[in-house]
Amino acid sequence: MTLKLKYFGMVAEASGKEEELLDGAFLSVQELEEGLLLKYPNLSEINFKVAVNQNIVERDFKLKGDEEVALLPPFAGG
Amino acid sequence: MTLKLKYFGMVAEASGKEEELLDGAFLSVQELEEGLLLKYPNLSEINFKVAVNQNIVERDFKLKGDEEVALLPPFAGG
Amino acid sequence: MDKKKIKNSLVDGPITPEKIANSIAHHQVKTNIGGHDIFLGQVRADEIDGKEVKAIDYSAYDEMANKIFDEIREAAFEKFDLTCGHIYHSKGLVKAGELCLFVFTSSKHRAMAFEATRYITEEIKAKAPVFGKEIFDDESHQWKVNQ
Amino acid sequence: MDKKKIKNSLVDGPITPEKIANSIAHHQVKTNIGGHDIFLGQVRADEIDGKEVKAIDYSAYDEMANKIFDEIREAAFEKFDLTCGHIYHSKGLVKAGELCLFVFTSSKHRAMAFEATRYITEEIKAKAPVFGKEIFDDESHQWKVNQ
Repeated sequence: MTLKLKYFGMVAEASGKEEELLDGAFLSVQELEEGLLLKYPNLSEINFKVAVNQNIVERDFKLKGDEEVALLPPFAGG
Repeated sequence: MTLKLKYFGMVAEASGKEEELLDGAFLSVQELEEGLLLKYPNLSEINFKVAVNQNIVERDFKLKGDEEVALLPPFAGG
Repeated sequence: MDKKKIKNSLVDGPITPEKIANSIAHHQVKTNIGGHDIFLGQVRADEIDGKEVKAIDYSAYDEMANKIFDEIREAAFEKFDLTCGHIYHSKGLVKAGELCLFVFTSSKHRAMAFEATRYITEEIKAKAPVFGKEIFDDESHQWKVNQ
Repeated sequence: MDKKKIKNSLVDGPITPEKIANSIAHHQVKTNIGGHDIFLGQVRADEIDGKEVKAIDYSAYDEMANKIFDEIREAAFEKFDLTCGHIYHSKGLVKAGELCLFVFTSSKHRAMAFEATRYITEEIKAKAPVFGKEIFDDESHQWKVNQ
């Protein structure tokens, strides 16, 4: 199972990329986040929301493992 | 002393003119109105306001006799 | 007597989309503006007793209308933190679907522009000596009255 | 899964006054409309720590942003009695003084358009995944955060 990760704005700046594919057994958004914080320590300074398949979810949201997961920093539209 | 009278919209339609000069000793807007109602009976069907020198006034407003007096039917701007 | 020059806010015939675009474009040099709110009044083809309004022929007590528009604009600047505020109202024939009123305010922050444009529009409807003859498709007419 | 085609509300670069004029002109055939309210967001040349913002480079999570714009528009149609409702937001570079957001609603009566445009604008600021990199005159940058 492979997650498709998408990074935007200051999150993309912190990760150095706009998207990547990630293999691994992440059972929840919380677990995924912990994995990403190890990989990209700068993420800890950013107040981001997580969208799974384009819907914003809480940290306890269960992942099946094939979703599109986006890390969304504060919005600036308008 | 001569009043300059201005009529608009349905008032102009009732009087058949857009303006006229009127001589006469009208001490108040009330008196002027009574005079005009005799002259133009159709005016009695119209709910109009009176402006003296471009300011809306009450019926007891005192006239000197040389003002510009406008009869303003309901507004329809916008 | 107040002798200051009062701006003419009355426009002959309908207000065109091009006029609105030009007015917007002129504000692009004002880089302290964060939001604009624009209200446009459009003539409706209302059906009344089986007849359809095809146009409104607007008339106004010009000098007083311009004085009232000026007072409304001044009051809006006192009430709200505005960068710019403009009012244009048609005189003469405006067909159904065409625009008869253009209110345009600009501010650093959006809330002020939203409130000012609405305030100005309501004030115009209540206070400006502008009159409208609704002309039906059979050439008969009735006089429009703001609610 | 909802497979309906979602409208693309994202525009490359600034929103031009001509686009706004065209959009207004297209509504002149809808003769049941009595009032339009338009909100325009304009990029401000804010001064921050002695440096001036010269542009905002907007990015977005396109598919989700368009889905959110669509949901906001649908919600506005449910809440308010609207004839039309449109949203356009810039992507890419928008210079100070240029327009980045265009919200346009139309209704038979003005109150609905005023309320809908304001509602849509506030919802976009709160919910649309759009990001803005404020670029200063010395080419440094910071990320804009809506309040």
